[in-house]
Amino acid sequence: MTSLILTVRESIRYRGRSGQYSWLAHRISGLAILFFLVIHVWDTANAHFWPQAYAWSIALFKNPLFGIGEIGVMAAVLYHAFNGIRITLLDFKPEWWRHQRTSSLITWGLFLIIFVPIAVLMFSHMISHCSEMAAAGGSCLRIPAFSDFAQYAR
Amino acid sequence: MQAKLRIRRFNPETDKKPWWGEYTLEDVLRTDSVLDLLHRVKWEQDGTLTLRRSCAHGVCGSDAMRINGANSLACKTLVSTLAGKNSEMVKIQVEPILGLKVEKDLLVDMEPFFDHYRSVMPYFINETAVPADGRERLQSPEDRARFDDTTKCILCAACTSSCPSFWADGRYVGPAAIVQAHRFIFDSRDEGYDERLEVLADTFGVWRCRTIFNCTNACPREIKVTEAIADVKMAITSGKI
Amino acid sequence: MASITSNTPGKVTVRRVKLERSYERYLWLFMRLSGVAMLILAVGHMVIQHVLNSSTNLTLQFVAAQWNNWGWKAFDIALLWMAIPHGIRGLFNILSDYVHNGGARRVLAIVLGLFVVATVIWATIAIVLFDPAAIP
Amino acid sequence: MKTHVFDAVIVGAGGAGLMAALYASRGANVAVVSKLYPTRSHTGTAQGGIGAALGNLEEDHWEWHAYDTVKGSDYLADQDAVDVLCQEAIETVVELEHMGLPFDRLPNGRISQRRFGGHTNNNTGKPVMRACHAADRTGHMILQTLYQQCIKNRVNFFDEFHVVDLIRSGDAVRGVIAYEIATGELHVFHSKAVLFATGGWGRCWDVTSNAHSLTGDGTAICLRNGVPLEDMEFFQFHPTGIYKLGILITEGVRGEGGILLNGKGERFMERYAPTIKDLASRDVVSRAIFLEIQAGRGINGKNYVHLDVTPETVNKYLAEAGETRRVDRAYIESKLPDIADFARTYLGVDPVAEPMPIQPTAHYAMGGIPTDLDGRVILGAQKKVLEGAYAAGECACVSVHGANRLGTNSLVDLVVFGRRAGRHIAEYCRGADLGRLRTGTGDAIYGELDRIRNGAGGVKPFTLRRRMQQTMTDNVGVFRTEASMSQAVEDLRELRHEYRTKVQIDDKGQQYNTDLLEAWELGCLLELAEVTAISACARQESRGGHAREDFPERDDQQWLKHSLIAGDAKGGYTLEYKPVVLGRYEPKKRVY
Ligand SMILES: Cc1cc2nc3c(=O)[nH]c(=O)nc-3n(C[C@H](O)[C@H](O)[C@H](O)COP(=O)(O)OP(=O)(O)OC[C@H]3O[C@@H](n4cnc5c(N)ncnc54)[C@H](O)[C@@H]3O)c2cc1C
Ligand code: HEM
Ligand code: SF4
Ligand code: F3S
Ligand code: FES
Repeated sequence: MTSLILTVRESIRYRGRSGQYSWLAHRISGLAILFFLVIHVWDTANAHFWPQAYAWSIALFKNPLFGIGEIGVMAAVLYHAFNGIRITLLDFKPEWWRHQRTSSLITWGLFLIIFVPIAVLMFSHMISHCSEMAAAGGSCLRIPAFSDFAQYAR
Repeated sequence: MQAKLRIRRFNPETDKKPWWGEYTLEDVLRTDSVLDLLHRVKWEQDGTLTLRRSCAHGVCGSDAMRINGANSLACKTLVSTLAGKNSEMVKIQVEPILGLKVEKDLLVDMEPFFDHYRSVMPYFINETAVPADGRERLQSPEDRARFDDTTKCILCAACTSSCPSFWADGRYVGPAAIVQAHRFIFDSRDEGYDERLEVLADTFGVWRCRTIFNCTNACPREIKVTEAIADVKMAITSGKI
Repeated sequence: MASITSNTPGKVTVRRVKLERSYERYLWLFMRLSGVAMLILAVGHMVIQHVLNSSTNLTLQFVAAQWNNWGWKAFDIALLWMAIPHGIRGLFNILSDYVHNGGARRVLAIVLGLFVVATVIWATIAIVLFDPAAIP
Repeated sequence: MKTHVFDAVIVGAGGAGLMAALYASRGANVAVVSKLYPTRSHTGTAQGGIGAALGNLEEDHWEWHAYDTVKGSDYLADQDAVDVLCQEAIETVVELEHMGLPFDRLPNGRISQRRFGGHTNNNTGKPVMRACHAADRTGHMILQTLYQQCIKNRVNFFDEFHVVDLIRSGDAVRGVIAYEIATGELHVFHSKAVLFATGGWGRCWDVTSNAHSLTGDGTAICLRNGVPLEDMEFFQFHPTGIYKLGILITEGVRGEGGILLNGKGERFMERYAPTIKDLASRDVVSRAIFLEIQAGRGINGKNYVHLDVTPETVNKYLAEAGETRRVDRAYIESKLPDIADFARTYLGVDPVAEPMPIQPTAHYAMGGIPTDLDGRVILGAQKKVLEGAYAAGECACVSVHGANRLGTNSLVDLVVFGRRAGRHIAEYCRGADLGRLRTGTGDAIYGELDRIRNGAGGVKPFTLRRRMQQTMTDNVGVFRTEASMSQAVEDLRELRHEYRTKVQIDDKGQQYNTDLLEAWELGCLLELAEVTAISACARQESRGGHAREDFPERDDQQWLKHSLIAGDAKGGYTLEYKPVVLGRYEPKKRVY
């Protein structure tokens, strides 16, 4: 436990360079994806085992709160993927160590270039969904009632 | 110019907890090293300040510490690199290195570090007979060049104590021990590579390295530490050295 | 034991080593290889499902349409088999940085291992047995 | 007090101590006691190389090496010892290679060698390639390799134990007393044999290439225990230390073509050593620099000159000398990586673009604890062996360096005589008995440390040290006179008195009390400074590193002899002399 506190505090306090921050971001993004993925997998399995629940959950996930989370997971996957490739390359090509800084910058740059338009697009999907709901007299913020999905029960 | 030092202090005989000591020095030169300033504090103001030092020019490895947030040797860090271009004042914060128990002020327990060093069998192993003519074993300059970089290590621990993996778990052998192992593994005359690689392929060996690069950036001898670690990872993965 | 394969003067000596097979080494390799594979699978999945299609339009019928195709089923199974072990191994790595007690670590390994097996089997069954015809 | 029992105790873990430990531990139960972690020892800073007539590149013989050494010593070296040194240098260097030392290699796979000041082909007088090297960190590799071998052979180490006294009983020794830095406890190491390998005492001077830890402890302890010290007046000033800091710039820089320039931009060494110019022996070059500065020809009238290794300058003088060889930036960088790093770090000067400001720096103690060829400590002019006591390395005086040491010869000295001493210890311990300790052993040193800890005179050790360094630099430096040295003797007597009566330290604790130990070390420095000044004052001639303005010539009639200085009962010092061991090489005038 003390080592956890030490590491978390000093990973922020220690004046490391690009590699340290890339590592922090890699770790946090990995955990975030895993958190999402586990829910997602068990939930999607319901499409077979319990369609009613699945239908309810996808309706729930249309809520903008989940929408924002989804954009976050997108960010995490993109960053984690690019940085994972960077780490793999540096491990397999030891002599590329000298590009430590450049490679981190490239990873962040690539991430931003790809993520920003995607985020805008995803955000606009969310807005248009909400305005459609509003036009139909509902609200995208409403949490769907489980009973609405009874027709899928086997 | 003026220097304001903030030094992490701890005396096991009188203090329960570490504290910050603040010291002001006048007439500091840009060419002074942090070790010079620490000496001035010790000699002129407070003799209880405790640290290790010896050579004063970056080759004995005694005085690795954390200066303004990152590890380096006090004797090799000059005021000029810490002060603003034209500023008349410099602020310097000095702390002991991380991940090893603080014994007193800036001095830490180095035994765990040397234990890791010893665990990789840091000595030449070659049981075949020496040349019958009583002369040296031969080695090509190309073979000699392969491990040149890692022979420079002065065991200062700046790398190991900058590594987040080591902070998290002190059982990780750490970059310094891997650098020392590298020096022998890639020496064409040495025959102990199986055993050494076996140690490094274990749970607390090279796999604990997450390619963070703090070690490379901290090394005062400018050893390409992460490259050496990756060399070892590749040797284990490919079975070729 | 090892053998020297070349000793030409002026050339770099290359030697071969045979090491005991430590699972650490294979898992390390697996993290990287599955990572490379997932660059296509996971990023592809994210882009297709969450950008080209939006989850704001997602319906059960859409899922049914996709899983009507064995190609998509295979894609998702491949991703599942990579991502869960990769992610859980990653989690175990992180946890074992801070859990130093050998016993606790072993318990964690078992629990997380069982979780991987359960999740992968459960979700694979779901994908394989999913019957699009059952969805109205 | 904790007591440990060993066959032998080695004090100091530099090159000499570790080599001795390796050999001694083959036949005896040995403890190595060092105030620093072994790898922090100053041997690790040695740059240039280790001399041995391997002849890997060109013809060479150990006899040539011996002649160069004797000539370099200004004929004060004992020639039987020099023969041993140069003969055994060859097998010792090969042995180091067998221990894994990564020497630089030649294309044919053999150990690479380079030129160094004073090492010549005796037929032609031209420089010969004799210095075996591992880049410009030869000492580092020697220290690392020996430490590694000690680990392999499971030598017992007591790291960060500070030896503070020798246990002597009549004509034999019984061990040492050490202060455990971590706890402040005194430990008795009870043994049959003791070897001192504690290195030099350059910290007596203000500008020095020596580490802060080089305070001559072992030598001072021997002096206090009635061992007369040999040739203390001979201390080497290396010509090229970084201005003000004293950090060493190896002779190799001049070996690669670097040139010394004064304030007028003149290559002044042409006037002092017309044939080999900048590559003359160290004492000669240091004196030349000093004279230039004295004549107001330092840079901007200040007390330093320039060492210029920029390609333009080097090539200019190469062309002038009619050589075809030319150098460029990359060449200098590859030959002198660490030097380039030092210059950039500490001077902010890029040595391939600008000249480096340099001045002579206190570097090496030729004198020290007198020993025979097996490292046994010998007392006085009768050379009576002190049973069980040994010394090796810089703190010892065999004497192979005489009045001036040649570059690369110290490293040879460490390993050759470290090895011989180690061997002899193993043998001696087999035959000797462990003597009995007297009751009250260690009381005296306990009292002394207590006195320092509780001193209340209000004088900080640092001020005394600074005054000592100042007077030694001003008065017992490169050039000396009767007046200057008498002044030093007087100053040092006063300082020693203040040290006894007024010193006060801040740290009264037990654990890691470096304040206390620094003050104790100051005591050693003060004594060594004083005996250096007294010995120097007495020698009325100029020889090697001892250059007097009032006696500018060497005087073989009267002074071809070693000095021995010992403490007397009244707290003063007395001098006596013993003859030099001559051999093949007759003293003649020394010209470079
Ligand atoms: C910058 C520099 C460059 C040099 N370059 C060369 C070169 O190129 N070639 C060459 O031949 N020579 C060179 N020399 C000289 C040579 O390096 C030294 O003379 C030699 O290394 C001394 O070795 P040593 O084993 O006697 O002592 P050191 O290596 O100085 O070791 C002294 C040991 O004694 C221990 N010690 C001291 N006091 C105590 C105590 N009270 N209690 C316990 N332990 C104690 C210390 O911890 C240390 O382990 C150079 C010297 C310097 C300063
Ligand atoms: C998309 C492509 C991916 C790539 C290229 C990739 C790559 C990597 C690599 C190389 C590592 C090892 C880091 C190390 O050992 O130092 C890693 C760790 C990790 N990955 Fe991934 N990964 C990807 C996707 C995922 C996914 C989908 C998840 C979630 C399930 C995930 C979760 C993790 C976690 C939790 C870690 C541990 C992080 C750490 O130890 O700090 N990764 N990843
Ligand atoms: S690799 Fe560098 S930082 Fe690490 S111990 Fe060696 S010299 Fe110090
Ligand atoms: S900082 Fe640590 S994680 Fe690896 S690259 Fe260096 S050892
Ligand atoms: S004092 Fe030797 S490295 Fe700093």
